[in-house]
Amino acid sequence: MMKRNPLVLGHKTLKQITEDIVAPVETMPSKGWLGLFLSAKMLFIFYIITLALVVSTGMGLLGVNHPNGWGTMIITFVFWIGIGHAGTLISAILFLFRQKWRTSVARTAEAMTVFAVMTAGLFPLLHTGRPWLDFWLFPYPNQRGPLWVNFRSPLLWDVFAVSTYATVSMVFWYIGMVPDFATIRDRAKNKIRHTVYGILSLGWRGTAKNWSHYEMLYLLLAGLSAPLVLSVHTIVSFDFAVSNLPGWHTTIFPPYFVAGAIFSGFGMVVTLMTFVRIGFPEFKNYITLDHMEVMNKIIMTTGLMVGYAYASEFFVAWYSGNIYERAVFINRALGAYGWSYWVMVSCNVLIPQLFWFKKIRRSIPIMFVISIFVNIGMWFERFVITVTSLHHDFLPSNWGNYAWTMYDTAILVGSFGMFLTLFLLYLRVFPAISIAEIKPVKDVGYGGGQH
Amino acid sequence: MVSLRASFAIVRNMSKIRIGNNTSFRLGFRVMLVMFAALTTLTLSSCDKFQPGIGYNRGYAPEQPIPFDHSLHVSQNKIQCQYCHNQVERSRDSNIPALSTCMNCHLTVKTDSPWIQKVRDAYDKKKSIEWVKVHMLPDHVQFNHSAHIARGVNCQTCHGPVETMQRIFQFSDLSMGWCVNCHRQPENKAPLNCSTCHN
Amino acid sequence: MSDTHQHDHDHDHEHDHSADASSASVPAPTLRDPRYWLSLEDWAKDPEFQKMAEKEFMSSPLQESDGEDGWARREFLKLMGASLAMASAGCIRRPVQKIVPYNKQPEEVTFTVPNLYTSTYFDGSEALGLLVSTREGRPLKIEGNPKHPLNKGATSVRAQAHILSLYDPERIKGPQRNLLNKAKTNRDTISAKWDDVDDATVKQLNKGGVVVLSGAINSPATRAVIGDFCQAFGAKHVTWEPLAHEEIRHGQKASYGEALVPFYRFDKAKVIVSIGADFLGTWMMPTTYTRQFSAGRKDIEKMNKLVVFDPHYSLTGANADVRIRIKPSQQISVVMGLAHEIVVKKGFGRFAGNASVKAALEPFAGVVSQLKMEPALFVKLAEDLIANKGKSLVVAGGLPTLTAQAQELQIAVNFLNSVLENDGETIESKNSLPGLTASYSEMADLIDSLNKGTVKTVIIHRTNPLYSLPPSFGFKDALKKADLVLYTGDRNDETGLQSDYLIPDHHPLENWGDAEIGRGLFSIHQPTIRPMYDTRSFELSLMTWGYLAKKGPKRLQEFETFYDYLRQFWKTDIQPKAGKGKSFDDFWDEALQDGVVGTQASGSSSRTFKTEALSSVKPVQSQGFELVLHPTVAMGDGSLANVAWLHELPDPVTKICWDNYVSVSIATAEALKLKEGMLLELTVNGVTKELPTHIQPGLHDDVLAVAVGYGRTQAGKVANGVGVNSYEMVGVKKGQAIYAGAFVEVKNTHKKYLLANPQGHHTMEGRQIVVEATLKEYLKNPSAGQHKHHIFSIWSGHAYNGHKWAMSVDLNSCTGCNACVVACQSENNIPVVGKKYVIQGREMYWIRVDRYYVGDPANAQAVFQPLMCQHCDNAPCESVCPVAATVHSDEGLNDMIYNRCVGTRYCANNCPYKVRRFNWFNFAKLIEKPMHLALNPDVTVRVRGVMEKCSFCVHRIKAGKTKANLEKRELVDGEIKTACQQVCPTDAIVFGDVNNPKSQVAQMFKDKRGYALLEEFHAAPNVRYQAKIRNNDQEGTAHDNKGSHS
Amino acid sequence: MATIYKPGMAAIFETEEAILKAAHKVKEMGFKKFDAITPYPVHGMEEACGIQRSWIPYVAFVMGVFGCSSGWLLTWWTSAVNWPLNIGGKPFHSLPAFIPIMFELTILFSALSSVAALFYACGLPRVNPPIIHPDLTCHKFAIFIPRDDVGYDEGKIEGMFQALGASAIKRAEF
Repeated sequence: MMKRNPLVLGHKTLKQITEDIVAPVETMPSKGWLGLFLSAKMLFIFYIITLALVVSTGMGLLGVNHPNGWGTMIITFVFWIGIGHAGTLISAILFLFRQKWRTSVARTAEAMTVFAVMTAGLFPLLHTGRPWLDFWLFPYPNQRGPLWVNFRSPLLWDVFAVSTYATVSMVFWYIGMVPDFATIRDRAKNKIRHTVYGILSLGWRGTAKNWSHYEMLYLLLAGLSAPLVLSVHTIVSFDFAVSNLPGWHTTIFPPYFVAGAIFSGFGMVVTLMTFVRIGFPEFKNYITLDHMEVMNKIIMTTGLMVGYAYASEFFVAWYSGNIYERAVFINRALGAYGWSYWVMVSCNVLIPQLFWFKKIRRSIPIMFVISIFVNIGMWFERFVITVTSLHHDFLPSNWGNYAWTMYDTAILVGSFGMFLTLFLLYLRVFPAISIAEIKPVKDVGYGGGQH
Repeated sequence: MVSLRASFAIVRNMSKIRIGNNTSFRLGFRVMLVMFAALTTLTLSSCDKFQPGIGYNRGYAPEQPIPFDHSLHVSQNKIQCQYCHNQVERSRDSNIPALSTCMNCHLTVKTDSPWIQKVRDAYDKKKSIEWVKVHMLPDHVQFNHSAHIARGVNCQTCHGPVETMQRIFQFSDLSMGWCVNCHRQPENKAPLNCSTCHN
Repeated sequence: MSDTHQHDHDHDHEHDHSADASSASVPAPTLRDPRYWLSLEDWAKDPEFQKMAEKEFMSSPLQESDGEDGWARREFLKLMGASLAMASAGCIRRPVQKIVPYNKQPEEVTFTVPNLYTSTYFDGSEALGLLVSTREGRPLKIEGNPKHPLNKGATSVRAQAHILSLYDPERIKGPQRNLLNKAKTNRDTISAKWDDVDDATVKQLNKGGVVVLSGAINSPATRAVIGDFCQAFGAKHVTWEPLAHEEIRHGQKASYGEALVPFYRFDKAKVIVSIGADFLGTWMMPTTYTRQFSAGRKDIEKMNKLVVFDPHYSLTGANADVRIRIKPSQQISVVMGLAHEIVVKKGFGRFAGNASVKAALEPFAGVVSQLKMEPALFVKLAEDLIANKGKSLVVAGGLPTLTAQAQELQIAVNFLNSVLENDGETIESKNSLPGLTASYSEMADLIDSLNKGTVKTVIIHRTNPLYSLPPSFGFKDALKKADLVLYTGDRNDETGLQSDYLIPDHHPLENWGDAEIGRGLFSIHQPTIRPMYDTRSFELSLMTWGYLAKKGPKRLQEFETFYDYLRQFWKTDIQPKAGKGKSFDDFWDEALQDGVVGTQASGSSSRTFKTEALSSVKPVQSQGFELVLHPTVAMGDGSLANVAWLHELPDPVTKICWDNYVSVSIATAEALKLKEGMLLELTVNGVTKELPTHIQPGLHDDVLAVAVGYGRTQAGKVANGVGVNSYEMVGVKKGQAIYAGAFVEVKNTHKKYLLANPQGHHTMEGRQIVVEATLKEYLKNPSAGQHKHHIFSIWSGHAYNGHKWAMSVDLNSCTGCNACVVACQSENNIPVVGKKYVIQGREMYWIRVDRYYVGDPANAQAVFQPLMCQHCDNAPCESVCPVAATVHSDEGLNDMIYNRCVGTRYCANNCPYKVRRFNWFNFAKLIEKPMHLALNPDVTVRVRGVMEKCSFCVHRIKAGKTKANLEKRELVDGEIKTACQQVCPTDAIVFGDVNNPKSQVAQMFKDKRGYALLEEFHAAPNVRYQAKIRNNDQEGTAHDNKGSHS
Repeated sequence: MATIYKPGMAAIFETEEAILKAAHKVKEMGFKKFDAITPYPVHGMEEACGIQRSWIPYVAFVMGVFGCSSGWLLTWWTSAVNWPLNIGGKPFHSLPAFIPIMFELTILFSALSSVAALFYACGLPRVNPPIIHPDLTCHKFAIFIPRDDVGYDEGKIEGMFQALGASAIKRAEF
């Protein structure tokens, strides 16, 4: 159906496209944006203060305890990392599959990725007991013998995976923006703007030779990012799967986590895109209802996938005949934290099924609400995985609940402050849609002028 | 230090790159380069290949309340280390001799020296001398002198040519790498467990 | 004894000089580089950057460690790494430290090498031989004296913990005077001078009417001093303890004509019946009796049988082979019922034909029907007792038996023992315990005479009646009638407040003394540190007054110190008894060396029981809820309440810490709509108290059990306001305190309250955790109750040549007494976290004792399992640590390196046993001076944010190896003992080298009962457990009616 | 590193079709060093200007292999050679556990190096390159023929450009 409906509405000329997309960068911000930005910034500052308190006083401020060695920070880390997947996925995998509709959402999705990974990346660093020694996690020569790191630890794999992912996705994002920076540079009226974007554009000229190298590189990065994005969440899932805790020690985790990541990622993309459409009405022509609908379809499908994962976990727990495994899963559904499990199931599996109806798929307010539910559900998925397995493991004498404190709440909420601050800034400073990529597809769907 | 110089070299060369004629841009570009250089330095700097024993107080030779001269006592007067540091074979720590030990000789020897008189006074007043500690290991390191002596390790191996020192100074950097490199030598048959030194 | 101010230069000076730590790292600022970008060298030297670097990489820990505090430097040094890696050129200097050598080297002091001193500990009913290890003149750890015939190296929880009371910051530093106003309530406290105190006292003493009120005293020398003093001033000596054993003395008097507390021989008994006597936990001499009891179970084929009629869920009940829950009013019925069964029904024993006996027993014919047990069991018990005549033992005693009929109960028990011919066999009357003379009736008399005004001066020593004597005795008002009250306590506590002068006694660890632990068994009590404050030993005070008043026998006046008196006393009084044919100096040295001389009196024979005594024994009517007050293993009578270790120590049975509470049965809880922790209002003897509820499986439905020893008001920061003072609920009858059986009215307030319980869940959910089998099963199959898993590995694994350290824990011996927990805490500098954090799950114990209930909850049995790091060969914790902070040593140890740990807590998550503990806060910082003197310098004090766990006492292993090395010899098996093993009264824990086939642990590993916890995970632990065997004539264990292991 | 700018002739075109046509023509005229400037990658431009396939993939591959092997060397040397530690009873060289590291390094090296390759190939980063016309990054297209190209004749070229319907023709440095 993407063949029939136009990707860009309103017969835009090249000039119009440029002007539409560059508008937010060149005009003064609206009151609405300022309001959002300031509140996000306040939240961000509050977040920084909270983290400072936790780091300077001790992990004990959070609810983590014995036996729940991990809590909010790891939960929220996995949550953000998951969100950080849709971006690369849309731009890389959809690019490889030559999905033209990706062009208008890819840029923002990548931005979301980068910021989500930044937000996530803080947690593993700060959740350690002595964050000021985190550099010990890197294998560098030292005066201790030298004493190296333990490459068998999933956490070390994380260090490599997440940092690689952050670097590559940032590069991918930036390279994509270089020609557009050039556009802004050439349109620039004043010197500073010209200089800044001059630096950012690295002096891009757009000759045919450059373009041919450029396209090849873009293809390469896409090709590299695709396995990378899959590997990263696989490795994150190893943090759990490689341990021997009942409820963690499962082979299904890698695909399950990746599906969940795509799911939550698209959920977040839909949330943000609705904002963008409201904030910048002219973008409605580029981020059309069709785009939103496609993403909703993906949400629905991946929702089914995670649903399948939940179900199969229980089946395996029962089928394995392992009493510890069984106990954990029975406790998961019916125990002290049963409620969180059912929140997760209803938000992730049941509610997205509404997207079977075209009306709902294409209704902005409804899809917005659903996408919010998806975000909530996916946070609880990580909560369920982390806490319900830890608090009920092998020796009953160890069992104990997570001691949630106000600091946990502060950190969870504050992380959104960081993310939104960065995202809102991005909307103002960078071209939110790839100008150079949207132009070639501007006529797609107008099939030979018959309309 | 090498690493530092290396990185400055990098910075200078890089800033030579021909980059148009926009000063504000050049500034920005240089700043970027400096930051890059800073990063490389920081990574290199923690590498002992580049900076042997930095910060480990090798050569630390504080002034002592009494200018006790080891070269005099050991080389000229041929006093064994263990005569004063008499617990080194039994104890984890090698002791600083009690004043009574000094007085064994100095009741009669060189009694006119003002320093000796100082010791004498302290001794008579049942006081002590506050020596400045030279060799310091962190508290999470449990070094055992007696074990090493029993293995036949010379004092000099770690403390250097004490017999020639007029004022005692830290000879080895006492870093973990320094310990381990000796423990590693197969001929020493020394344990390499973490709990050998840390518990 | 070297003086504490002479410091170990490795350890203590960082306290004094760590102030420099924070400042030491800022070098002099240099000129800035003119260019617009700084050269990094200058940049790094630039003070601002320094500050920045410090803020970023040091401040957080440094801020929280004030310069005064020793941990500052620890933190600082651990941070060197960080600061170096960043400001590499900003050479950070070490803080300057000083080394202060001795003026004259004391002979006995070798730095870092502990000196061991023999000593004793007496808590009012149990006396223990101790070995106190001191380093550079300060005691660090208290252990049992292995040479001591009774406790043989084991000690009690409190004996170990009382080292903290030595370093208690709230001890008073010298004599004080309480200015009391007319109403004799405290107006103000001022410090006094010894001379003034002595003058005032002597003046008053000369007026006569003097009473020395003390706790039980088992020191012959002290008794002699008091005797001399009483003689000098015509004074009277009253001994009183809240946990007195008076009922036994009265019972003995009534039954055999002599008032004494006999010595019981649980090791000789094959069948043991206890009625409310918690001899494994809190009654009389638990450590010694636990040793005896477990000795009788080592040979499993011939293991003894313990039957407990338990008025509350005591530790003894938890270890019973057969436990029957009763209420206090049934105690007499049980004993007399058994007697009836044996004497009348079975017609056994020398009283079989006796008409008066028959008459006395008749009323108890049908008691079984009232008990919650099947009659067959009761009959079987009777038969067992008969079958084991002379090799059985029936005991009753302790607070839960102090009903109005306490004495009658004792008579009944004595009768039964006489019938079974146990008297003289398992009960040694010739070997009675000399120390246990405390008496409530004497106390009552004292109160009378105080009220009559015949007593003018009271000297109170080692007892705190205004806290622990039931107010219904009216002691407080009576005491106000005295003209002068002197109190030797170490703080201005409940009693202190009511006394005119506080004349602080030395702490036991600062004081000379002796002890007569059993008849003819004399121990020495050595000081282990020079007195820290301006205190004076109680004995010396008495001697001083005698000297000043020129009164009393010569020896009271002539000696300048109590030490001289003691030495003289041993020469004249002890040596004749215990050291014949030696020169006194040899005898004295031997006493100091071994800590004990002489042998226990033997030759106890059966005594004739006075049958007429039986006539007083009548059935008891009971009504509604009955109160049971009981001491706890940790707190005892509450005198050591200000020791935090004791509060944090979970109760062996309920596992609750930091509170006392009222235990109610499950059924009662339902009836009263009570939830765990809900506040319940108790009204008894007109006193009303609100206590949190603990729902206790296996409790009699009519019983409400409350622990004594809590609710101190003047003990100090730790103890004040923790729990409720239940002594106030005690009633009085004929000068006797009624601790049990009183009728209680209850009211559910429905108010919520949080009890701190470190154990999360109390049943095993059918998992193979504590393997248990009945004796019958065991005799059929030695590894009964175990489900073995098929285990394989795809890799051969690492080889362990040389030593391989391992531990074996015999669950059949372990009684769950918790001594190991405190030993570990004291040895490894384990912090106390407090109630709030225990509730949040942040307790720090390296070894803990898990208690699981098995069988029918209403009548649950208990099993215990000490759990410490299992030192797995395939340690799951190691493979997940990103920085290799926990790795395996080539001797099979799972090393945890604190200074490498960054605190990801992944290892704790991945540990199937969850034995790893994380430093959530900087607990070390909370250690208040001089408490830090109790820290063990051989074990690193952990900072915030690092993981810690049991190390198999690796520092002891290293010390042992070094010792052997210096002495040029091989290690001997058993030479290296872990702290928990050393203290264990049951020898349940065995540690050693499994690669040495002759070692004890290697033998234990071959035991058929042996199994590894969670074997199927193939973590390959180096700790193995031996299954528990229950000698209860059952075919199967209580496990079987819970879900079995698939 | 920056390339040297050369003077030459430039023509501005308004449409994609025009520029493609022009490019073909210029190639037929036998010019070698000319270049087309477009705001976005125009389909078919490679053929039109006769540009060979980019060589960046080879860089990516080689560096990928290098990354992978360096990952393996690092893990093997540190944990099995330099300081072998018994960790969790696992072999010193636990290859399966090292695979994630090797994989990530493969991706990292190959991605970054191919970006570097692009920088080299396109002479980036470069500041204030001479701009023929600011709209060339927006909606206009251009062809530039440097002076040192074979058969460079301003008159002829100008005529050709007009014939191709250039909206503007100018001498420029590029």
